[in-house]
This record gives sequence, C-alpha cells and structure tokens, in this order.
Amino acid sequence: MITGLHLENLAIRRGERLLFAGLCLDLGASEALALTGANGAGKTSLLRAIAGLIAPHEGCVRFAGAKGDLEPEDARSSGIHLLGHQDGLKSAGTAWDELLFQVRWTGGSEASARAACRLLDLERLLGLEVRKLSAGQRRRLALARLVASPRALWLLDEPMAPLDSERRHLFGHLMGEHLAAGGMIIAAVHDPLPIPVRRLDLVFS
Amino acid sequence: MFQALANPQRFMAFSRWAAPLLAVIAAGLLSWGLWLSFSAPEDYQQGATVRLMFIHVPAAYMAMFCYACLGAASLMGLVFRHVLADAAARACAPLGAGFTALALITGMLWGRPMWGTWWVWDARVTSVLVLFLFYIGYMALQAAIDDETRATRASGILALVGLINLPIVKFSVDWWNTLHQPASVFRKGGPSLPPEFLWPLGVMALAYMALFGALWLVRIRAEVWRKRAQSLALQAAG
Amino acid sequence: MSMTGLDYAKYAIFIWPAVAVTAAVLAWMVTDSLLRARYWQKKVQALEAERARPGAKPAP
Amino acid sequence: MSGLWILFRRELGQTWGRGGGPVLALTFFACVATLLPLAVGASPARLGSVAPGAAWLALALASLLSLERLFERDFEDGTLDLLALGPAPLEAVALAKGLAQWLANGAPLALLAPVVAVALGAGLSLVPMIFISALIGGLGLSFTGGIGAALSLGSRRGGVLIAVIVLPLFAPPVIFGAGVIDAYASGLDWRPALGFLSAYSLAALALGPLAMAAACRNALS
Repeated sequence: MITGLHLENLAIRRGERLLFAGLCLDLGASEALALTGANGAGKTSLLRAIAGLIAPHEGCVRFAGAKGDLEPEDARSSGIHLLGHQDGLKSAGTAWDELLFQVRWTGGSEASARAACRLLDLERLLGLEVRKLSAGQRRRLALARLVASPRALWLLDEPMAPLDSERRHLFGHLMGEHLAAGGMIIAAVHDPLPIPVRRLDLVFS
Repeated sequence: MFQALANPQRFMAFSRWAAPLLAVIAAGLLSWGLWLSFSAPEDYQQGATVRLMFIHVPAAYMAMFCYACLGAASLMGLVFRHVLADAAARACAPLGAGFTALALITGMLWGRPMWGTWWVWDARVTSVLVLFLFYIGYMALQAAIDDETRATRASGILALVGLINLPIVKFSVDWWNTLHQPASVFRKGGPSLPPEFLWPLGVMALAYMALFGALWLVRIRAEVWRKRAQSLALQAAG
Repeated sequence: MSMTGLDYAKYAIFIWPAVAVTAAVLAWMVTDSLLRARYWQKKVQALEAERARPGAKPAP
Repeated sequence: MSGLWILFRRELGQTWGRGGGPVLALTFFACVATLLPLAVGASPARLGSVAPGAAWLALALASLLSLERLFERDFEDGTLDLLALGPAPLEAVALAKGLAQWLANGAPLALLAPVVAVALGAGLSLVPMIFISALIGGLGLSFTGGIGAALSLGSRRGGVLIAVIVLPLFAPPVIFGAGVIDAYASGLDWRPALGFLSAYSLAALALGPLAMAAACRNALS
C-alpha cells in the first residue's frame, strides 16, 4: 500500500511547451491536495504524470510504502485511482455491468461494489444503460469505483463538477473517510473541496 | 563520432560542410557512372537495355538501404528519445519512397523489352512493391497524427514492426514465387556479371548512396531548423 | 554500335524515358530537400532577428 | 490473473456485441464473395481456380473491418486509462484484446470461409483445410491488425489509415494461407505452408502485444 508520494524536481512538457519545472512535493498518508491553476496550467498533465501515463521531462515520481520505496509499476497497478473527464463507462452497457467491471479490474469485489452503490444512492439506477443517466448520476457511478475498490491514492480531475450540493456534501464525507483510513487525495479543482486540504497552485512557467 | 554528432549544434556544424562535400562526391560519381554506363558494351542477350540495369539496380539497393536507415534511426529515436534520431527518421522516409518509386518505374521500363510485359509478379518486384506501400503507410501515419512527438513515436514503432516484417514478406514472396513460377525469367547479375558491367553498376550505386547521404543531411538540417522555428514561434507567442 | 552508344535503335524508347524519370525523381528529391532546408533556415533567422530587436520581449 | 480473465470475458462480450459484432464482418465477407463472380465472370473453371485465393483475400479484408473499434473506443472514453492502471501490464491487456478479437471475429469468419470458397467453386474436400488455415491465419491477422489499430489511435481518418498500414503486413499470411489450400488441392505437400502460416501467427501472437502496448502508451502520453 502506498503511504507517501514524492515528486522530485518534476518538469512536464506537452509538445513544445514546458508546462512547469522544478516541482517538488511530498504527500503523506491522510493528506489531501487541491490543485488549482488556470486552464492549460498542467493540472491534468500532472495527475497523468503521477499515474505514469505521461513520462516526465525531468525529475521523477516516487511512491513510498510501509517498507521503503515501492516499484512504480506495482504502486500504480494496485494503488492508484485516476478519475478524469472520461470515466471509461461504456454508454451501451448497463450501469451495474460497467461498474462491476471497473471495480473488479481495479481489485474490488462484487460485495464491495454493492456496498458502494448503497453509499452513493445508486441502487435504483443500476439496471439502466449508462447513456440514460444524467451527468450527475453518471459521475456518481464513476465515483463508486473509488469507494468500492480500496486504493490508497486518488487522483481526481474536477470530481465534483456535475454533482449537486447534496451529493457534494456526501462525496466530501467519503473523501474524509478515505483520508481517515490513511488514504491520499490529489484533486484538480476550480471550486474548493469540502475537506481540509493543502493547496498547490500551478502557474504558467 | 556518433556521440559527438548527437549534439544538434555539433551536428549542424558537421553537416554544414559534410552535405556539400557529399553532394560534390555524388555529382562526380554520377557523371563517371553515367559515362561508364553508356560506354559499356552491349550485353549479348539484353542488348542496349543492359544500360537500364545501371540506373535501376542501384535504385533498388537504395530502396532497401534507406529502409535500414529508417529502421535504425527509429530504433535510436525510440530507445534514446533523441531529437536528432527522430529528425533523421522523418527525413529518411521521403527519400526512401523516392528511390523505391524509381526502382519500380525503371523496373517496368526494363521489364517491357526484357520480358515483353510491363509488370511481372516476380518475387523481387513484389517485395519492392510491398516496401513502397510500407513507406507510404509510414508517411501517412506520421501525417495523420497531429501531435508531432506522438506522430514520430507511432511511426517509429511502425518502422520497427516493418523491419521485422519485411524479411518475412521477402521470404513469403520468394516462397510464393517458387510455387507459382518455377522458372524465373530474370537473368540476375551478381558475381557472374562481367567487369565491364560491374564497374558502372558499382559506381552508380556509390553515386546514389552519396546523393542519399547528402540529401539526408540536408533534410535533417531542415528538420532541426523547423523544430527551432516552432519553439521560437511558441516563445514569441507565450 | 558506336562507342558513345547513343544509337539504341528499338530500345531507345525504353532507355531514355527511364533516364528521364530517374533524372526527374532525383531532381525532385534535390530541390525539395534544398527548398525545405532554405525555407526553415530563413524562418529561424527571421524569428531570431525578431527576438533580438531592441524592445522585444526577452526570451524566457 | 483473475483480473485478466475478467477483462478477456468483457472484451469477448464487447467484440461480440459491439456494433452488430461479427455479423457486419461476415456480411462484408459474403458481399465481397458475391461481387467476385460478377467481376471475373461466372464460368466455373475460372472461378474454381481462384476460389481459395479469393476466399483468403476476402478474409483479410473482412478482418480489417472491426479493427478500428479494437482500441479507439477505449481510448476515447477513458477505458484505456483505467486498463493502464489495472493489475496487468498493457501488453497483457493487448493480448487479451487480440485473443477476444480472434475468437469473436476471426473464428466466425473462419467458419464462413469454406462456405464462401465452396460457393465460388472449390471442391468439398477442401473444406476442412480452408477452415483450419483461416482459423490459424485469423490469429495472425487479428494480432497484426491490432498493431495498426493501436498505432492509428488519436489520428484523423483512423479506418483508412489502419488499412494502409496493415494490408502490406498481411502479405505473408495471405500467401501462406492461400498456399496451404493451393498445395492441398493440387495434391502437393501442404505441411510447409501450414507450418509457415502457424509460425507467422505465433510470431504475431508473441510480438504483436509488445507493439500494441507501446503504441497505446504513446497514444495516452
């Protein structure tokens, strides 16, 4: 399990553009970080670099475990949830089938998927095809996978955007529980998160 | 030398005199080769058409040689992620496609008097045609992806896949040829070629090679400048 | 058959087009490469002159 | 391992159900076979001589059809991100996808191939050999084609591009596949051709996932 994240002197390039350089960051267990910054500042790129989808131009990403550093591949294959604008839910599948696949693929079980659906008030929607869900319902379905399969580091890109205030409150509560259990959260946000967080503001270099 | 040239600045300084030098060598070899080609005696079987060999066979060599260069540059680009290797791969493909097209066209013009037909589905011809399609696919892939880094890497992977696949294509086509055309009409040159033919062939092959070297350097220079212009334009905008 | 070998009788129709095609393709490769290089070199020079102009934004 | 099995079953279901599944490719196969007599004439002698080859050509074309969907949808809707962060490396993901593509697309096509060949005038004795060669060759076609599908991710005009990239790569399996049937029909030794075809398919099975994974990583980056 990941108990710490260290970014060392990280620089990321997209095409010809250097988004940022010299980024150093340490995140420990039970800590949350809110990434802010203008559009194009590199919030999504930073999340994807931590997830290993983008190779950093300079510097490195390290994951700490209980007994020293973890292999990045191992840490990523069993310790990271990445939820971006694309949620990977196939619009033709039923909500339950899609969620169950995502949960099992990321290491959860059918029982934990059921429990997550109860928590997020999704039970009535499970028989519907994903394309029939509203944006808010669909986002709740995507969030269910975070709750259902326990992974320490949540990388979230605008997780709250389509949710109404009541659900935001609920999700804030779930994030709080994740942190209390020793998890970590990095979220790219425009609005403040309903939990105590550190802030990192990315500015154009 | 490789290490030294990996630095773009040093490469630019080197290619600044190397490219013209190679061009001069190419021009000299080309004139010599052409003179040799046209003063060579006629072949007792092929007659005057033997002269077509001197411009056709080197083009076919170059078609394969360029692919080897493309594959090597792509491998370096993928492994070391070096800008110059990427530039070299990009610069190589159009030249390779040009030589391959040349080999096909002059091959057709040679085939008509030799075999009495413009096109023969001979093993060698078919392999070169597949090679040509490969170059086209490589350039099409590169052109179709907007992000340049990604396009270069994707086409680099394709070049490596092709490098593994082309010998298989060659083998399969040879095998297919023995199945369908037991007796080859192709009177191949090779060691049995008399020296009066070997000389023009060799000189022309060297001339093509030098020309390719010069043009490759020029095109890599163009790629380096293009990259530089792009980053300058971006700096000016931001 | 003369030593200069320019009387190819019935094969001239194949040999000369082949030579012409070769010349055309090689010439295209040469001009395209040179024009490309010159175009981008000019472009770089123009952009660098722009940047070096007094009062222009300094490079980051 | 169980994660990979789940993925494989899902991919199988997706390939089977996605956009009509194999029905579209099968119909395309039948259409090409129908056009052939219209193009070259219906004389049994002429058709019979090209039937095995034509069946193989149509097979190669038909197996191109569903390739565009192999990675493109997953790439666009974010599934590929999820797959990259799962318990198995992308190479294994590509392997599962390729196998599912083969079973859900290649196998039905292999079942139809003898029917098409017989309709075009091939002898009934060829039926088992056509099925076997199409099934084995289909494995190679799926994995080679998958490389093209992964490489063209994020490009404009995916479908045509895949065809242009992949069809030159299809030369060996088409040669060996049609060669098997040809040799068998004319009473020659067909085992070398079948051996070459199997070797090609196995090589594609082994190397294809590496190239597909590299291409997917490149597209995601």
